[in-house]
Parts: sequence; C-alpha cells; structure tokens
Amino acid sequence: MENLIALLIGAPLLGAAVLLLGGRRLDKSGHWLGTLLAAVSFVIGLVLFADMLGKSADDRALHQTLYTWIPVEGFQADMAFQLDQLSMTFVLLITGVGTLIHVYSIGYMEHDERRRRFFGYLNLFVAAMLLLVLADNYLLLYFGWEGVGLASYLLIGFWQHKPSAATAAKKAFIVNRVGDMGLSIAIMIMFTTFGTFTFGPVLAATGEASEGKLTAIGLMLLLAACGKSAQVPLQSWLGDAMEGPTPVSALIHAATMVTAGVYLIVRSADIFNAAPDAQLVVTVVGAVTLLFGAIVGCAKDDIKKALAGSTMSQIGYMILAAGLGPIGYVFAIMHLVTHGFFKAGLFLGAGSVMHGMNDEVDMRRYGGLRKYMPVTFITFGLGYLAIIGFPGLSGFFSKDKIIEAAFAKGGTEGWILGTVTLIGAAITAYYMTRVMLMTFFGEKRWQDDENGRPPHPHESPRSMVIPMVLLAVGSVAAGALFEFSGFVEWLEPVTGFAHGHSPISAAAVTTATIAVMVLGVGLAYVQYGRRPVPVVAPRGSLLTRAARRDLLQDDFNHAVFVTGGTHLTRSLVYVDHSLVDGVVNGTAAAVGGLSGRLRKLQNGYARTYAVSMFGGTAVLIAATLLMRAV
Amino acid sequence: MNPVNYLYLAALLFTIGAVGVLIRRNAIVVFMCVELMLNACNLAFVTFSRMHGNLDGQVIAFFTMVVAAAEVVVGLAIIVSVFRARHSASVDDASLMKL
Amino acid sequence: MSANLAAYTTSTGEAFQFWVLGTVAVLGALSTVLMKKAVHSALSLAGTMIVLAVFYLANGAYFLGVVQIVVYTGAIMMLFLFVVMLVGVTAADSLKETIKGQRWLAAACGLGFGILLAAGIGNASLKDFAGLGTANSAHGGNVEGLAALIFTKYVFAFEITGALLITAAVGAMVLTHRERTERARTQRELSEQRVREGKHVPPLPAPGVYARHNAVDIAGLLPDGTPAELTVMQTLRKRGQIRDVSNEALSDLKALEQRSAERLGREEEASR
Amino acid sequence: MSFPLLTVTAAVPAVGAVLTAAVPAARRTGAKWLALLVSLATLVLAGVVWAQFEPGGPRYQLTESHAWIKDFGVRYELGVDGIGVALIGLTALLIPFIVLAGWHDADPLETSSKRWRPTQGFFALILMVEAMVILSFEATDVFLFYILFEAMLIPMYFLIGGFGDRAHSGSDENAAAQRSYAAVKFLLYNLVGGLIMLAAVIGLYVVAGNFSLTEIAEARANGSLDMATNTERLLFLGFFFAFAVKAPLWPLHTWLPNAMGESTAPVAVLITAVVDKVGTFAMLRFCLGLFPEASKWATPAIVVLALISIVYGALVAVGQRDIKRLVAYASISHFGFIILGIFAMTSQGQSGATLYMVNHGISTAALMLVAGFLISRRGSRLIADYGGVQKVAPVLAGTFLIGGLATLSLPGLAPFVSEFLVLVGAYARYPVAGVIATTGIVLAALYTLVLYQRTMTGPVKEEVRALPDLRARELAVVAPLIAVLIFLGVFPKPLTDVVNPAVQHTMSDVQQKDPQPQIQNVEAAK
Repeated sequence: MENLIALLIGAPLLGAAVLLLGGRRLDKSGHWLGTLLAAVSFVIGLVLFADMLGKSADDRALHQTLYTWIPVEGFQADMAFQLDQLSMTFVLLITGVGTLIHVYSIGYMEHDERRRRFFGYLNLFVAAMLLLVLADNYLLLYFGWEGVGLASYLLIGFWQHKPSAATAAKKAFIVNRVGDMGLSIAIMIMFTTFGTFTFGPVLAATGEASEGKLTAIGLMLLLAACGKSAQVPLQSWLGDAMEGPTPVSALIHAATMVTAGVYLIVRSADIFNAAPDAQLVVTVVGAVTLLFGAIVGCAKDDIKKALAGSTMSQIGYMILAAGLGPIGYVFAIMHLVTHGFFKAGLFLGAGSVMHGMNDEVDMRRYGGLRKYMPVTFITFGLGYLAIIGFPGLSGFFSKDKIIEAAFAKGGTEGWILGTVTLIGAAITAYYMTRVMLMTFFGEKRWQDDENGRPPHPHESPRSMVIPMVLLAVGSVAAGALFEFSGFVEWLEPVTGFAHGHSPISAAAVTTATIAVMVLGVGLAYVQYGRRPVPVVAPRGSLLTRAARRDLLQDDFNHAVFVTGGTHLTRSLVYVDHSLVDGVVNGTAAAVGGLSGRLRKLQNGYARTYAVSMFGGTAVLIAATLLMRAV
Repeated sequence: MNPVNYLYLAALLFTIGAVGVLIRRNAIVVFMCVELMLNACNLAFVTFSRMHGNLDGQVIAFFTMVVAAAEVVVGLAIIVSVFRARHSASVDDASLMKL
Repeated sequence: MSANLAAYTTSTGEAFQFWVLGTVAVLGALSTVLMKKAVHSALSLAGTMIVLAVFYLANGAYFLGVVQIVVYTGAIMMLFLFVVMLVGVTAADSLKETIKGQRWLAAACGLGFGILLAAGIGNASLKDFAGLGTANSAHGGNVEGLAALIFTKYVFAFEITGALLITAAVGAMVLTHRERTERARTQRELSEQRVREGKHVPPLPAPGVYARHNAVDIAGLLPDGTPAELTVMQTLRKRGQIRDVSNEALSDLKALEQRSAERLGREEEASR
Repeated sequence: MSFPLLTVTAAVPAVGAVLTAAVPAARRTGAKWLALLVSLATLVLAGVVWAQFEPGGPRYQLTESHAWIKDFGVRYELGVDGIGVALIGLTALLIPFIVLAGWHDADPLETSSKRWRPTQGFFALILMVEAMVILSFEATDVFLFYILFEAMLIPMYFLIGGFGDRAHSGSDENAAAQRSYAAVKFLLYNLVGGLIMLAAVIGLYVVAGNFSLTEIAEARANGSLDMATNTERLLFLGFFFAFAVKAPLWPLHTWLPNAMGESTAPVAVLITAVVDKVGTFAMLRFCLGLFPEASKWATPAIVVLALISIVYGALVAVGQRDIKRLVAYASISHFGFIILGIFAMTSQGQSGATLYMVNHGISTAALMLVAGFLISRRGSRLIADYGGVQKVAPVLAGTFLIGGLATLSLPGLAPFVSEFLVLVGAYARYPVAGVIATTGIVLAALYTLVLYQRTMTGPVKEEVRALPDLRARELAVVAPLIAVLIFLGVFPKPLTDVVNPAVQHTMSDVQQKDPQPQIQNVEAAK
C-alpha cells in the first residue's frame, strides 16, 4: 500500500512535466490530461483512505522511503513519505478540491490561449502541495513548501502582461521567502539540537531539549507559517495575490496552500506543546490576524479582495486554535477542511459572477444578480451561510469549537482570546453579508466595460457549475459529518487531544456565537440591504479608509522596506563603485602619478643613465666595505 | 716601493675614464674613455697576477684585450653608421629612449 | 735586502720608473678626457697606453706588454684615428655641459668612487707579493706559461673569443657596409638627370680661391660679398666645416680701398 | 606504468586548442566543430576519470609523478581527490555548452579582412583555459599549481579583452575602452594576488624544502615539519589572498562585474563558473591542507568577510541596471556562501561548499547563457530596455526563469542542496553567521525576481516585439543544463558519494570534528 504514496505525488507531477514540456500539440487536450491526473491522484488518495480506515487507530501511519536525498556525513535527508491521518486529511482535501477546481478551470480558462500551461502549473501545485503534506522530514517539507510557493508565483503572475499581476507574484514570493527563512533556521536549530530533522525522532525527543531551543524552533516555524498563511506581519501579499485567475485564488489562496502554515504548526505539535511561550505568540498572531483580516474584508469593494481578507481572518482562527495546544489542534484542522470547502465555493462563485460580468470585480457595480445567476447564487449563498456559522452548516461546527477552545484556554488569556474570536465571528457575519447583499441583492449597478460592452450576466457553463454545486454540498455537510463521525478520534493519534475546561458552558458559547452572528448580519443588512449602495465608494471613516489600504500595512512596508531598501542598494552600488573600487583605482592613480614624476628622470640621455649606474656601483662598493667593516 | 701602488694607479685611471664617459658628449671620446677603463682593469689584473704568482690574471687581461678589440670594432662601426644617419657623433643626440 | 723585504717592495729603479711614468699616464688620461679635439684625446690615450705597456713589462707580463703595444696602440688606437678622420678631425667638441647637473654629479660620483676604491685597496691585505719568477719559469718563459694556460685551462674561452672576434668583424661590416640597391648611375645619366631637373645645369661653381689658404673649405663670394655655400664640397658642408671668410674679404676690400685711396691721395697731393 | 589518464584529460583540450588555432581562416565552421568535438572528448575522458575514481579508496588517486625541476624539488605530480573529480566533471561538462553558446560570438565582422581569424582564436583560447583549469584541479605539486593558476590568466585576458560583448550602449570606441579596462583590471587584480602567492610559495619551499602537497601535509601531520606560528600564518595569508581575489571575496571582488559585464556571455560563464572555482578549490586543498592551524586562526575574519560578500553582493545586485553585472554580483554573493561553507569547518559546510561550486557553475551557466541569448537578440544589456519578453519568446523566458530559480536556490534544483548544507554547516559552528547568511535567500529571491519581472513580464516593449524565441542550438545548450540542475536537485547522491570522503580527509587535515547535536541518542529516545 505504501508504494502508492509516491504515485500520489507522481501523477500530478507527470501531468505538470508533460504539459509544460509538451508544447503546442497538447493545447487541445492538455486540460483534460491535467484534470485526469489530478483525479487519478484523488482516486489513489481514496484507496489509501479506505485502506487506512481498515486499520486500527494506532497503526494507521504508512511510511515509504524512496532513496536518500542528501547523504552527507552526519546529515541525512531522505526522500521519504509519511502518510498518517493528518496527511490523509490534507491529501483528500487537496486532491478533492483540486480536482474540482481543475474541472472548473476547464470552463473558466476556455478562452485563454495559454490554458495548457495553466493546467501544467495547477498540476505542479498539486504535486508540490502533496509533497508538503506527505514529507516525513522537515527538509522535504521545505521542498514542497517552496514548490507550492513557486506554483503560487507562477499562477498569481499567470497574466504576466499585466504589470500588477507580475508585481503581485513577485511580492508573494519574496514575502514568502521571509517566512521560508524562518523554516530554514528552524531546521538548522533542529539539526544542531537533535542531529536530525525527521518528524518521528525530532518530535519524540522534544522532552529532552531545553525549552529555549524549542521556543526558538517554534517561533521560527511560526515565522514560516506567517509567510505561507498570510498572517500578520507577513500578510500583505495575499490581497495582491488576487491578481491571479480566480480558480487559483480558490485553490491556492483559499483552500489549500495558505493553510500550510496551520499544517506546519499542527504537525510540530510536540514542539509547541513543550514551548508555551511560542504557543502564546502563535495565539496572539492568530488573534491579531483574525481581526485584521476581518476589518480589511469589511472595507474592500473588490469581491476577491474582500474574500481574501476573509481568508486571512479564517486562517487566523485556525492559527489561534493551533496555538491553543492539544485542545485546539483538531479543531484547527477541522476548521481548515470546512473552510477549504466553503471558501473554495465562495471563490468559485465569485469567479462565476466575474465570468458573467465581463471580469468586473467591483461589487459596487454588481447588484441584483440572484435572478440572472440562480445556481451561483444558491451555491454562493450556502457557502456564505457556512462561513458566518449558520447553525447546522459546516462553519458553525468548526468555528464554534474554536471559540469554545479559546475560552477553555483558561485565565485571562482565555477570556481575551475567546472575546476576540467572538468579535471576529460578528465581523465575519457583517462583511460576508455585505458581500452577499452587494452582489446578489439590491438594484442593478452594472456598468459597461472599457470596450463599451454592457454586461450580460448569465449562468456559467456546466464545467464550472458542477464543482460549485459539489463544494456547496461539502460546505453544508462537512461540519456535521465531522462532528458526528468522530473526526476528533480520527486525528487524535497524530495531534493529541485534550478536553478544555471552559469557564463558561458550551451551550452559552454557542448561544453567544449565534447572537453575534445575527448581530453582524443585522448590522450589514441595515447598512447595505435597506439603503441603496452608492456606485462610487463614499469617503468613509478613518478606519474604513485605512482598511481599504490594508490598514496601512502596505504603506508601512513600502516606506520601510521598499524605499529604505532602494536607498540602501543605491548607496551600496555607489559605495561599491566609489569606495571599494575607488580605493583600488586610487592606488592605481597614485602609482600612475608617481611614475609620471619618475618618468621625468628618464630623459633619454645615455649619460644620465650612466651616472646613475656609476653612482649605484659606488653605493654597492660602499655597502660591501661597510658589511666587511661590521 | 710597494707594487700595490700599481693598483692605486689602476683605480685612478679607471675613475678618470669613468668620469670621462660621463662628461664627454663626443661618442668617439666616450669610447676612448671606455678603453681607458679597460686598460686600468688590465693593469690591475697584471698586478694581481704578479701578486699571486700565477699567470691566470694575465690570461684574463689577454682575453680582455681581445674582447676590447672586438668591442671597438663593433662600437666604432656603430658610431660610423649613426654618424652617417644623423651627421652627429654626439651621444646626447641619440636620446630616443625617453618617452 | 732580505727576501722578506723583496716580497713586498720593488727595486728602486722600478720605483723611479713608476713615479715618472705613472705621472705621465695620469696626465695622458686627464688630457684624454679634457682635450677639446678628438684627435688630441686619441693621441693622449695612446701615450697612456704605451706607459701601461711598460708597466706590464715591469710587472713581468712580457707577452702582454708587447701585445699592448701591438694591438692597442698599434691597431685599436689607429682605428680610432681612422674614425676620427671619417667623422671630422677639426670638429671640436664644445665642452659646455648641456645636461643640468651632469658634470657635478659625475665629478661627485667619480670622487666618491675613487676614494672608495682606494679605501678598498688599502683595506685589503696585500702585503705578500709572490712574484712571477716561479710561474714564468715553470714552462720555460712567460709566453710559454701563458700558452700552456690558454690552450689547456682556458681553451674553450679562447675558442669562444675567436668566434666573438669573427662575429664582431662580420658585425662591423654589416653595420658599416651599405648595400647598393640599384645600379650605379653613369655620368651620362647623371648629367641627363641634371638637365631634366633644371636646377643646376652647369657644373657647380668653384670655391673661392685665395693665395694664402688651402681654399677647398672656403666658400666663393657672391657679388654682395656673402659666401655661396654651393661652392664648397658636399662633405665639408655637411660637417659644417665651411670656413667663413666673407668678413675677412670685406675687411680686405676695405683695406684695399683705403690703400688705393691713400695712394690716389698721395698722387693727388703730388699733382697739386 | 599505468596509463596517464589525468595528463591525457588535460592534454586533449590543450592539443585541441593548438589544432583549432591552426585551422585556416576560411574553415571557420570547421574550427567550431573541432572545438566542440574536443570538448566533448574531454567530457568523455572526465567521465572515465569519474568512473575510475573509487570513493572509498586512497585520498589521491590516479596519481602520476615525474621529476621536473630537480634542483628545487619541483615535480610534475598529479592526483585527484573527490573534490577534484567533481570540479573536473563540472569543467568538462560546461565547456561544450560554452562552445556551443558562443558559436557565433566570435564570427568576424563583415568588414574585417579575410585572413583575420578571430573565431579560431576564440575557441582555441576557451579550450586552453579548459586544459589549464583541469590540470590545476589535478596538480598536487604546489609549484605546478601556481604556474597553472597564473598561466590561465593569459588566455582569459585575451578572451575578455579581445572578444567583447557586441551588445553595448555607446560608441564602439567607448566599448573597446571599457573592455580593455575590464581585461586589464582582471589581469592586474589576479596578478597581484598571484605575486603575493608566489612569495608564499617560495616561503613554503624555504620552510618545507619541497613542493609536494602530499609530502608536506604528511610531514605536518606527523610532526616532522614544524612551522613557527607566525610563519604559518603569513604563508596562509599569502595563499589565501590570491585565492580570495580569484574567488572573489569582498572587498577584492570589483574586477568580476567589469569582466563579466564586458565579455561575451560564454566567457562570463567561463570566468565565474569555471576559472573562479579554482580559487575556492584551492582554499580547500591548499589553505586547509597545508596550513590547518593558520586556517583555524583566520576563520573568524574570513567568515565575517564571507557574510559581507553574501549580503553585500546580493544588495548591490538588486541595485544593478545591467543584466550581466547583476548576475556577476549574484555570483559574488554565492561565492560568499562557498567560502562560508569551507571555513565553517564542518562536514556539512564543506560538502555543501563543494557541491555549491558545481551547482553554482551549472546554474550560473544556465542563467547567464540564456541572458546572453536575450542580450544578443536585443543588442542591449540594460534591464530597462526589456519588458514583456515572456509574451514573444516564452521558451526563452521559461528557461531564464528556471535559471533564475536555480540562482535563488529553489528546492528541487541543485543549488538548494548545496546552499542548505552550507547554511546548516555554518549554523552548527557559528549560529549567528548561519542566521545572517540565511537572509541571503530572501535577497536572492529579490534580485532574481525583480530581474525576471522587469525583463520578461509586463506589456511587450516595442523593441522586443520581433525577438525570436530560442533556436535549436540555443535550446541544445540550455535544456541539458536544466536537466542536470533538476537531476542533481532531487538526486545529488552521485556527487555527494564522490565528495564526502574527500571532505572527511580535509576535516582530518584541520583536525576538526563536527559539533555534535545536543541530544545524542535521538533514535533511542524514539
């Protein structure tokens, strides 16, 4: 069975290789091949899942070692995979949602002449993401980690002719690299501490390492997670990443890749468990991002950017949960999966809307679309209900658990975190309702595109609709499924689980959650449902304006890193030219000047030279005599 | 008298010859001064030969003469051809070595 | 006179000879350096060399003494004189120094060098003189002794010196010999060319001839009394050895006029 | 006597160079094919060397030894260890691609005379450099190495000064002046280094009495040759200075951007990917092998300089406006990593550094050669003159991107393996240095992607609208290099197998042991 693991990755990798190297002759059929291979991977995943279910809970992990990747004295990195319940969950999410989005892309990218390459990149992404979650050591995980970064770079910048897309892609990669730095340093510390970076031995030996080391590793891993999962302070790339085609936003920047940070933290559970300080920082980052993303999501008029803010916020939930320790890990993953369904569905819905509206993204130019795009409306609506935590839908179950766990953290921290998650839930309800109302309700505020064509909203082709429907089903059912089918027990052998002792009862938390949700929805309805939405955005309060600019984070980055960096590099170029090179050239000039002086002695008269020879001889004799005298 | 005086004489002649090389501009005279220096050396050689009681010094002096003869032949030929080309036997006129 | 003393002193006769001839040699050397004309220098040098030859003989180097006279004074110095003639006997060097400081530097260096050399000699322990008696008699004489050395110990050096001499001879020929690249032009052709160029169709004018001079180097005078350079042969012209007698001629003319005026005056007086 | 395989490996390109130079003017294409064939033959021979080399065997293998200058104990002594084998492999691998990439770089201009034979000269010089570099990787006699180290400057000088990049801004005269400036700068820098090394070589002879690397190292190890501390340090500095100029280490680096900027892309690759490796190779073999104590003494300073190189090179690269100079500064940053790995004095660091030499050679070759193809199309080296090339020449852009990704050490491509090993090795010994060096990976991403973004993406500029995509010959250059990069990225074992034993020897030279992890029995704990 374990030999299938490599195939899991191999299928999409093969697809990527064939599609990218195959050339134009695959233009006609390439997308089918890519989709097929993603589906093959999904089927293999299902087979492995079925196999795993058949085993006892403690014996479910599979290992496969292909070969030794980097063999150096004292340092061994294997090309080896580990498939346990946590990885399995991800495999199914990635291949499942991935396959659906492949199908969706067939329709969405139909008119793009570079569709073959798009599918190649998508397959590359799936392969890299699978490598990330299947790796059995941190270095191989790093391989996958950067692989998804590359795929993300390529896909964000897929429409490279747009400078904004190219810039966004570059920004995403570079910000991610800052996070990657954290991951590499974490691996280095692990290596010097444990002498290995394979999951099993490292996690087993955490008990013997000093807390300081573990805290350092934990914080570095958190830095990595911040980069990949767009958490404060490395969140700035996610909004810009929406320049990529919508299926990309759905798959990579909502459902899978951005959750890799959560995976990393949950995977390193033992390290964090032994480093409470690091855990505290994790929860703080999660809490801050949760509010940050939510606030940004409220202010954006671009439907995809609003959803991106929401993604950030939801991942904040997950990170927060992961920071809570054993009481939260399972729920972080649970929310991750349900979020994967409903956020992917929301993005696909947004893509469908854009598809029908001449690629317009400004929600202020939508309105009243529910009649024109009924299926999109329904699927989007179900996703909406899921995300705001409407009772019974998937988001309700997963988010509720996180809020509960946050309170269960205990002490002042618990109260603060719990309150933050509740506020987050309220804001989530508010901004999602805002999106919903501005897009599907109210009067039409449609505008002609730059070519003067009025939009003709229509339902999308079947290849796009079917994935949306399937994801909507997932958004509705996943939560209940997990809640009642023993998801906790499924993951427990990997992540560990502990029941928290909440200072307030579960029922009270649930009630509060529903209450703040209703509050948020109501507020949004008052603002956007009862009043007409202006086509041109009002100036808004200071907070709104700041939120529109991503709470000035970009401005800060620009002022400090971009401008500062530009000045630094310019001055270094100057230093290199004038100072480092200048010293050398100065020496050369000095020698030249000196020889210019000395040259005057060379007057060309043989007699002058003879005098110097003669004098030299005299000096030599004198020297000889002196030497003898001494 | 001590035969060392021959050596002092040789040294004196050599120095006079060297100074002559330095201050005269006529190539022929310069050349003569070189010959004077060579002769001074020969005198020293011969004196040393007598001093040490063997003939090697004289042999060297003999060789010096032969080489001096060869040198004179070539040197004068050069002077003549330079004179033909430049109508001057002044060593200062041939100052092409300067940059 | 004990044998011990003989080892580092010489006979009184040799001492006398040394002091007299040594002075001559130094004077000769000095005049070689200081004489304005190359011919004088050459002659002074020859004198010095002859003195040196005597010294060689006095030092027991009989062969070298003879060679010195035959080769140096006889051959080399004569070669010098030939070249001096080729270049111009009368061309006197200006002794004015053109390179700034050269003379002072040379003098200073020479003085220092000489003192150091002398100090070196004085410093060396040169008390013991072996004398050449045994060495000269070993092979039956100075010449035989030298021959034994040259043809055994120094035979390679000797052979190489031979090669050097031949090379030098060839070299001198190559340097001085100018290959004719074209046929020598006949008189006829030369005259035809002269007519064709039209510059000087008639023969060149003769130099000025005066009774009191060997006058090849004196330019003929043009009617206004200036010298015509064309009248002097090319070689002298190039050497710059034209004797300018124009002023002399003018003053002669003046004197002549005065004399004739005087005579005329006297005749006038007489006729009065 | 066994077959002198090492001599033959170096002799084939040398003879090939002479033959190529002798090809008549009219047979220009013949000369090119001859050069290509010779370089391929050398590659085959290098493969044989690789196959003959037994990783588990004695330290130096395939040795040859002949008396050369008896009076000074100079011997013609060859032998390879794993590091040498790897670098010979790199050299032999790259030269065919350099030849192929420079196929038209030295074609005579229409206006030049018919007897003018620049093409023959260009390829002959390249082969000559190859011969010298290979021999210098084989030499185990210090004097022989020194001769080669200096002699390779001569063909390089002519390659830089004589065959400039035809793409330049400004007048021809100006470009010629720039080129000659670059060539002279290259020569002077390296000569100064070489002369200081000569003094050290002589000093070594005075102290040790012979030039044989193996004998001296052995004598030092068993204590029969005792150097005074100061003597050893001075000699070490003499050697290190020369190697640091060649490598090049900050602040001796400024010749590299000029030389790489002004020469043609294949020659630039030759400089940075092949010739400069002699410097880092020599640090490992001679500095550490002959002067272990002094190496340890100098390590802190060298590590600091290497760190400055890494960060400084990358930052200055970000500020460059010229594509080739950017790659040059990136190389300076990478050489900082190599030197850091060597002087970290850990197995990982040194294995990583050796791998880095090979991988950097291949990745820079890929990036620089594609950049050269691009530059020759547009006729400009300025980044600002490009834009949107991806649209008109997707294959070119794709290969350029892969070259760039290799430069920024993306996992899956060969440089990642080496860079990570260097970082881990450095961190194990000097944690702070490891962390500072890690910032290099962010900066690498910055300069690479900024370069890619400005040249390849965005709206198509008018001037690049008609650029053709890669031709078959150019693809034949780039595709194998990329294949090797990917292969070594996911399966570096063939390389590490050869390199590891050699690194262990070097580690024992300097009597250093790897720092042990704090928790020893991790497996037991499990």
